[in-house]
This record gives sequence, structure tokens and C-alpha cells, in this order.
Amino acid sequence: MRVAVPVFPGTNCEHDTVHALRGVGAEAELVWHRETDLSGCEGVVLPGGFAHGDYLRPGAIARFSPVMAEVKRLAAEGKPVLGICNGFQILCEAGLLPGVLLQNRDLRFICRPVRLVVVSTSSMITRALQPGTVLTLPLNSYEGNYTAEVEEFARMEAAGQVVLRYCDERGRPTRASNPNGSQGNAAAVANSSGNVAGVMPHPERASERVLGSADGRRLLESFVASRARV
Amino acid sequence: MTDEEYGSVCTILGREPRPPELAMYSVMWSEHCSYKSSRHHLRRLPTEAPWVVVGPGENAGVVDLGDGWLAALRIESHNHPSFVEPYQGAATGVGGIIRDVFTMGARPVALWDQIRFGSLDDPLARYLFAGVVGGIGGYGNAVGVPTVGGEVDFDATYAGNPLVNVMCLGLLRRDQLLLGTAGEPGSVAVLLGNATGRDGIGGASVLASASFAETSGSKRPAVQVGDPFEEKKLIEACLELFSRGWVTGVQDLGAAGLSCATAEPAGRAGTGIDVDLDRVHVREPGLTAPELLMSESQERMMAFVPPGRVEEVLAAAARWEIEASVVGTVTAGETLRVFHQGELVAEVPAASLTEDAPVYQRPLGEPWWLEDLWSNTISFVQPPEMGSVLLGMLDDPSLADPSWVYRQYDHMLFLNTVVGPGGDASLIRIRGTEKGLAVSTDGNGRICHLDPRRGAARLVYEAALNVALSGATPLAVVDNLNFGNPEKSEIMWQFSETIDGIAEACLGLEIPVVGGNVSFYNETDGRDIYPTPVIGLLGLVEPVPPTVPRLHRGRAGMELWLLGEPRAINLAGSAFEKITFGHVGGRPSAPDAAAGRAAVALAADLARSQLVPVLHDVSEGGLAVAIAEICIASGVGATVDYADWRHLFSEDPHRFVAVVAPADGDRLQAAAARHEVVATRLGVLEADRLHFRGPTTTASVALASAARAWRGALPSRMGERVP
Amino acid sequence: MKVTVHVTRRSDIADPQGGAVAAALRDLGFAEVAAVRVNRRIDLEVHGTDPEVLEQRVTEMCERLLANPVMEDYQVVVTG
Amino acid sequence: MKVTVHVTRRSDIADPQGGAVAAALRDLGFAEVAAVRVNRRIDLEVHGTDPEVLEQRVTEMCERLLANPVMEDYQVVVTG
Ligand SMILES: Nc1ncnc2c1ncn2[C@@H]1O[C@H](COP(=O)(O)OP(=O)(O)O)[C@@H](O)[C@H]1O
Ligand SMILES: [Mg+2]
Repeated sequence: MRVAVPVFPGTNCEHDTVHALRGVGAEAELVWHRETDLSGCEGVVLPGGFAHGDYLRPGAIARFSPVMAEVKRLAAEGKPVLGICNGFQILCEAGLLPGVLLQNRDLRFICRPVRLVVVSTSSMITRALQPGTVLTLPLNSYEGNYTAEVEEFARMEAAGQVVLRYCDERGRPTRASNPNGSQGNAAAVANSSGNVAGVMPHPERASERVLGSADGRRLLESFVASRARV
Repeated sequence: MTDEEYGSVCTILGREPRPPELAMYSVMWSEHCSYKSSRHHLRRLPTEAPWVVVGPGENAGVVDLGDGWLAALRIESHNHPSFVEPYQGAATGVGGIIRDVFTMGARPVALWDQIRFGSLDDPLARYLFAGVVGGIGGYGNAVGVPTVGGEVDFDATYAGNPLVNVMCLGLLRRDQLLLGTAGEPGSVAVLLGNATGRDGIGGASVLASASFAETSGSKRPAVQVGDPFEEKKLIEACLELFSRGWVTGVQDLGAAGLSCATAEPAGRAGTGIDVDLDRVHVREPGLTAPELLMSESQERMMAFVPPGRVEEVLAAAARWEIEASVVGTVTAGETLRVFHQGELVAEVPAASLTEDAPVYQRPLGEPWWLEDLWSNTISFVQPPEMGSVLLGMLDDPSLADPSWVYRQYDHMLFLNTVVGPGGDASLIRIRGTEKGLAVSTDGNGRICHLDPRRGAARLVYEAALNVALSGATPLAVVDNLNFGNPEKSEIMWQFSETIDGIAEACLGLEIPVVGGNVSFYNETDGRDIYPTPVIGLLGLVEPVPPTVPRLHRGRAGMELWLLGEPRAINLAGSAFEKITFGHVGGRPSAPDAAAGRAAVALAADLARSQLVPVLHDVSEGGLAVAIAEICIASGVGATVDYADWRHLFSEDPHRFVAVVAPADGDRLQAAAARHEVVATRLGVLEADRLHFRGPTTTASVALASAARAWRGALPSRMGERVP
Repeated sequence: MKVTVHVTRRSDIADPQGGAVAAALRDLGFAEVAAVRVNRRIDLEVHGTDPEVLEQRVTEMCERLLANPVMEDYQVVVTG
Repeated sequence: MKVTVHVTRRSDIADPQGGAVAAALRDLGFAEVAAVRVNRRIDLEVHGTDPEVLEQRVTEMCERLLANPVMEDYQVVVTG
């Protein structure tokens, strides 16, 4: 699977993302944000970082980068599009995913591993997993507090668009296990057709045991496998 | 600038300087840029070893890691700017140290911060602490260099003068190494990055080269604001320019801005340079020549480019979306000429700005208070109540869990952090090789105050032992020397002793100093801080052991062993005396080169052997705190026997704790014997209490209470947010 | 000419920063503080002479970039 | 009562965020944008009735917490 990893000025997880994608068998390559042609690509992963310095609002300026027109086109064609951390913020700003990411509840940057439970398999990153599976992934963000309008969020939950929730060691999405105040402990959400998803913790940082966890690989493997299904 | 220095300028020029010239000399000859008080002492540091590629004198030290890999390392302070504005002061400190490292052609791969404040009971200290941590994280996270370790310390000595030091490590291939030299006549100076504004005019000379009270209020330069976004683009653009071979020399713009970035490279190349200030891209109109020469606007680099490559360089800069302008030409001869609005406004011998800077051999005097301090020891009529002492120590912000700090830092980017913050040393792997770099940074103002020479030497041994606990062999040291007012003879004495202490320990370990930084005038209202050298030490481990000993790998039933002198009872300068009695006195014990080397060699052997799941050094807080930390991390209690309660709190150097399965005790002892290190069985990991048993006293603390105290110390004090 | 844009977070969207500031103020003894919202004020210098055109253009800037309609309202004030 | 505090970064201090927003606006075709500064506007609800006392108290809040005197200016407006 050929996956484009767009690089905005200020992006910083691009090499890690390519490394992890290659580790699960994808042909991942970096594309500069001025690129206007992603025609050979079968999927996109928007990596983490601070695109355009996160100035104004994370993702606010990045959404206008030329490459985003192509990302939208691929999304509309049903190709898998994943945003990780800052990439998630960009997808929200670009209107490809509902909701926004506000500052963390405690107004502090959070860098630590968190537990996540798979609550829906209707997105391309969770399709290959069992509901109830608990994963450990590093979180690394200041604006990771997912928020949508109440009715919208209820609709998303009903439609299986909330795909991962922060949880405790037994897989329960408790208040205490919610690191940043996200609505309904949402850590990853998808669009209604499941081909566009945003995840706040970093799967690429959990793709080798020596670094603490390899659980992120499972999400990326699911992403890569999804080509066949959509 | 003193009258005498002004006289020297007149002698060099053969006339009175013009304002832009005076501006250049005054910043370049400031304490901060010229090291005029310290240079004469720094010469005593050992700086050579076969693996040193670049020693002190360049932007960063560079050492050879084998197989074509080099590491660049540098440490720097941003103390005064962080007191003025903690967030931006710390942020721009991070930006500056990163530039020093990629100026060498290296990709910056990791940061460490060493930060010191007054007591957290003081709202000002809390404000500064929160701001500094915010600034380091805000800049480091966004620029994309993980902060993988550091130190936090709180002591009243820093109440009026916090210390903010930052160290950066970079990696490069041998053929990527670049130096800060202007190159051949005809080379073109291209200024890259941020537009120049009136930021921090005179910052180097004013803020970092005079005491704080003298610079209060309106005399302060405008606060410099960091822009990690610009720096990120600058890193990527520069690394591309370098890898294409389009740049022959490069110099960052830090203290003294454009003056330094033209004079130093020309001085190093033995050339002259013509600079046209009208070509400098500016943020606001109307900057004068002295302002343009002294501005400390952040995120700027000067690249020296062969004339045939200028077009390519400008095009690449545009592609990375950074501004670039051709501001000068390297000339034959040795004159630095500056043009502004079509006129020649400065004409000085380039090298005179650096090489002819004054060197002071300031008077040294052993402090009058030292003898009193040494004899001021506590004599204990009866042992203290051990359980509450231990809980009090675990709840002390300087000893407690620092995760409140490092969770605000991205410490995982680049997927190389095998061991991140929270252990004795951080361990970074070099992907695609079997190599790992273990790094530790250590400071302790209290023991250095009691004996600067012994204190500084002990820090070097401590840092070396820390990297060895990850299996690494020590390779090189950088030092950040934070001191009071050098015009006082006691301070210069402390400084001189510190240099000798570092030099002795480096000789003892056969490792060089490859760079550092000196920060003087850390005083407020005449009160100098404790002499506070901070040691950064880089070690190489190859291959990286499959499992590196970690604090959390202890299990019930395993044994606790002490490696090193078991009967140490020197409490001078200990955390125990400070925290329990508010006492700082006595004379700390001296390090011992043979014991120091043996401990390092044994620790590295054990770490590589896969025999010991946990290794931890005995430092601040002594054995009691070291064991408590292992127990808290592993989630299991311990029962430990001791002969004299003071053994639990002594901070004598060259000692560490190992945890082994009972069956492996013999092998541990055999390894220790091979290195002639005493191994003493202390007790076992078991149950859910920290249980220390002595002949007359015992301490028994529930593990859960100990963990609560240790984990809660920082968050509970920082609960109230002061934006 | 100078234009100020006030971008305020919609009242149904949480404002953790505002909450923290309110708590900190009360801690400092300002017990009278009932609520705080931290908003953004963007000051622009724009070439142009016609205030009406200006207002319209800046409104367009808000729609496209300066405010996020999911969580923010905005107000454009031409100040001269 | 309602009070608005305008906290603006001093003009001699760089504002990278403002610079980035200006560049983004120009990229979007708003060529007329000369400069942008991103500032803060803090909206408070405060118990009290006397506008003068209010203004004085909020000024004190600015001095102590809301503004950073080394890089920011502030202005207090009692809006009713
Ligand atoms: N305490 C020290 N020990 C060893 N070298 C030092 C020390 N202080 C400064 N140096 C070296 O002197 C050189 C000049 O330092 P400095 O002027 O601060 O550099 P920069 O302009 O890059 O900030 C550097 O190479 C630095 O490593
Ligand atoms: Mg430098």
C-alpha cells in the first residue's frame, strides 16, 4: 500500500511515522505540504507535530496547505486517511472530522503512556481489532481534549464513530483514566464511513517492544489492511 | 566597558571607536562572550583524548563514536533571562543550545534541562518554576527535539536567582562536520532565518554580565521571544544545505548577534569580512547600525557559501519557507568592515574582537567562612525518628518524583529513547547501529558550597557512574559553571577550585572536557548563589544490552545489595541534614579516583551482564532514598538491616545498589571482587513496607505512604496554577 | 488602517483556561470573581481606505481562518 | 458586572504568532494585510456595583496575574 505522509512546516513526527508504517509493510513516503498531486497514493497519514507552529489554533493554518485538497479528494474517494495527534487536529479544522480539540483540562502538556479501549471497529484503524481490546499508547499533546456538540457527539457514539476511549487497566472509560478532559473519554474518532480517523495518542511511538509497547502496530496494521475493504 | 578596556580599543584602532565599533567591542568583550574572568582558569581543564574530534572553542564539542558516527554536545545557561521572563527565557535558552549543536552539522536529537529555584513555598519560585518548565516544553516539544532528562533542585540560595541550564546532543556522520569558519576570501555570508528586530539589544553584556540588581527595570533589554516554528524550519533548511555541500562554514547568531557571527568566523579563518547592514532582513524599520550589530533576535544563522552556490542556497531557503539575505563577503586581509546606508561605519581587525579581548586574573581568596562551615557539624545525641525523616525526605521537592516536570516534555520523539527521564541516565539508541548513548547531568550546589573542589569532582564521578549503570563507558564531559560575582575573591576562588575538581576527576576517569559555559554574576542584592557547576556526561554503550537495568524491575524475593563502601557516615552537605534540620555544614568526603573508576567499571559490567534487573546509584538522600525509589517504582516493599543509622543517609560517592535474584548473589559478589569493590547484602524486597532495622532504631513506613509522599510532592505544591 | 477582531469562545464550549484564571484570582483573594473567559483579540494593520470594504474583507478572513465556527464567534471592529 | 481586560504584547516585543497569521492571510490572497498581532482579551464577571471600585480591583488583578508586566500592556474596560 502506498501511503503519503504530508509534511507541513513544523511537523515533527514524519520520520517516526514513516518508520512505523514501513514496519507494517506499507510503502510510506514523505510529501511536502505544497504538493498538489497524490494520485499514486492509496492512503494518507497526517503525522504529529506543530504544523505552522500551531499558531492561532492547531491545524488552522495547515488546513489551507495545497496538499489538503488532495487529502480531501482521497477521503471522498473512500481511501483511508488517518490523522495522528496534530494530524487529528488538522482533520478537524479541515472539516473532515467533526468536533474540535481544546486545551487539556489541566492546561498542561501531557507526555505519557495511556490506556485505550477499542469501542468500535467501524473505522479503518480498529477494523482488525476486537471490541474491548485494551491498548497502551503514548499521548503527547497540549490540545488533546476532544469536544463536539452534545447532540453531534451522541450521534457519533450511536454510529460507532467514537472508536477508542481512554480507559483504566480493566478497559473501563472512567473519569480518572481520562487524561485531558475529552468528551466521553474519546481518544480516536472516525467519520461516518470509517475511512477517515483521528487518533490523539501516537501509534507510531508504540511499535516496538524496546520502546515500551508495540500496541500501536495493531492500529497501523489495521490501517494498511483496510485498503482491501473500502 | 571599563576605561581601561576602552583604552585598549583605542590602541587597537589607533583612534577613538565610532558608535557601531564601540557597540561591537562592548558586547564581544563582555564577560558572557569573552570569558575574560574565566578563560585563564578554563585552560586547566583536560580537553584531549583520541576520540575528541572538536574540543572547546567551537559551538559544540564533538566526539567520535566509531563507524563514522560523531556526537555533538553542548550545555548553556539562560539564568538571567529566565528570571526576567521565565517562559520566554527558558524557551530561548532551548532555541540557542539547539542552534549551537546543528551549527556543527549535527541533527539535534535530545535535550536535558537542569533547573534550580528557591523553595516552592514561595509563590515567586512556583511562578518561575511553572514558567520555565512551560518554556522548555513549549519550545522543545514544538521544535521537535525531545527532552529526555534533566534535574530539578530547590534551595533558598536560588530564590533571587534561578538557574536554567540546557544541554543538547546532536548526531552526525563524520563527513557532515562543519565548523564556524568563514572560509576562503570571496565566500558569501548568507543570513538565514528570522528577521532582525530590536530584541535583546545588549542582552549578552547587560543581562548575563552584570549582577541582577544592577539591571533591574528599564535598563533591561526587551524580552526575546522564541519561535520554535521558525527554528524547526531553520534546522531542516540548514541540514539540507549542509548535506548538499553548499556551505563551508556556519555560525549561529546568539549573544552579540551579527557582531559575533561575523567576527568569530572571520577570526577563525584568519580573513576579513565586509558586512552590508542594509541587506539584513528586518522586522521593523529604522534600526541603527549598533542595533543591527547587537540585536539578539532569535532563530538566525549565518552560512558561509562559495559564490557559485548562492543561488542554490537562496532557492533552498525559499523552499523551506525561511527568509535569507546575502549580507557580506569574506575578504583577504583581516579587517571586518561594516557598511550602513552606503557608508563605512566600522572598520576593525576581525580577530581583535575575540582574540584581543581582555583576560583578567582576578584575585582569589579562600572564603573566610569556610573553616567555620567545616567545623559546623551536628552531633547527634540520639538518632532521629527514622520513619518521619524518610517520609520528609521523599516529600522534599528536590528528591521527589520529577514526573510533574518531564510529563510536560515530549521525551519520545524520534523513537530512540530506550530509557527516558526518571532513571539515573537517559539512554538514546542510534537506529541502524548497535550503539547507544547514555547521558547524565548532575549538579549539587550544597556540597560545592561546602567544598567546591571535592564537590565538583564528585559530580563528575556521579555522572560517570550514572551512565555506567546503563552499561556505558564514559566518553566526554561538558560543564556549565554557574557562579556568583567574579569580582569577589571568594567567588573566583570557588571557581578556580571547581575547575581543579573537574580536572582531577576527568583525569581520574581519563575523559576530556569538550565544552561548557560559564555564567557569572548569579547574585541578587549582594547575595551570591552557591557555586553550582553542572556536569553533563556522555557515555557510549555498544551493543545496547537487550534489557537495560531499570528501577521498576524489582520483584518480591529479590535481594538488595550495596556495591561500594558500606560504612560511610559522612553527612556533610547531605539532603538528610538539610531537609531534616535545615543544616548545611561540615566537610564533604573527598572522591577517590581508584574507587571511582572501579565503581564505574563494575556498574558497566553488571549492566551489560543481564544479571541484575535493577541498578541505582546512591546519591542525594543516601541509601534510604535510593532503596525507597526502587521499591516505589517496583511496587514492592523491602526489609533492610543496618549497623549505624547514618549509613542510610550518607552520600559518600562511588556507591550503588543492585537488585538480584537470590540465586545470583554469588555471581554478583564474584563480579564485585573482580573489580575490588565491596559487595554487601542489605536485605530483601518483600511485602508492602519499607522496613529498615538497626541495633537501636527502626523505621517502618508503608510503601503506599512513601509512594504518596514521593509522587505528590511536586503536584501538591504546584496545584495552584500561577499563569 | 487598523482593525480589531474579537474572537470569543462560544459559551456552550468549555474554557479550561478561563476556569483556571478564575480559580487563581479567587485564590489571590479576589473573591468577587464570578467567571472568567479567556478570549483572543487579533489586531490587524490592513492597507486600504474604505472602512466598509475593509470590514467585509476582514469578515472574510474570520470566516476562513481567524475563527473556528465550531467553537468560536467573532466580531470585527474597524478602529481607524 | 462585566469587565473586559485587553492584554496586548508591547510593540517592541516580537510576536511570532502574529507574523505567522499575517503570512497565512497573505497566502490566502489577503494581500492587503500589513501586520497582525495576536493578543488576549479576558472577559470577567465580577460581583459588585460600583464601577470605580471594580475598575480598581480589576486593575489590581492585572498587575498581579492577568498581564505580564515585562512584556504586556493592559487596559481595563468596565462594560456594565
Ligand atoms: N566551563 C567551560 N568549560 C569548557 N569549555 C567552555 C566552558 N565555558 C565555555 N567553554 C567553551 O568556550 C567556547 C565559547 O563559548 P561561548 O562563547 O559561550 O559559545 P557560543 O557563542 O557558541 O554560545 C565554547 O566552545 C564552549 O564550549
Ligand atoms: Mg554558538
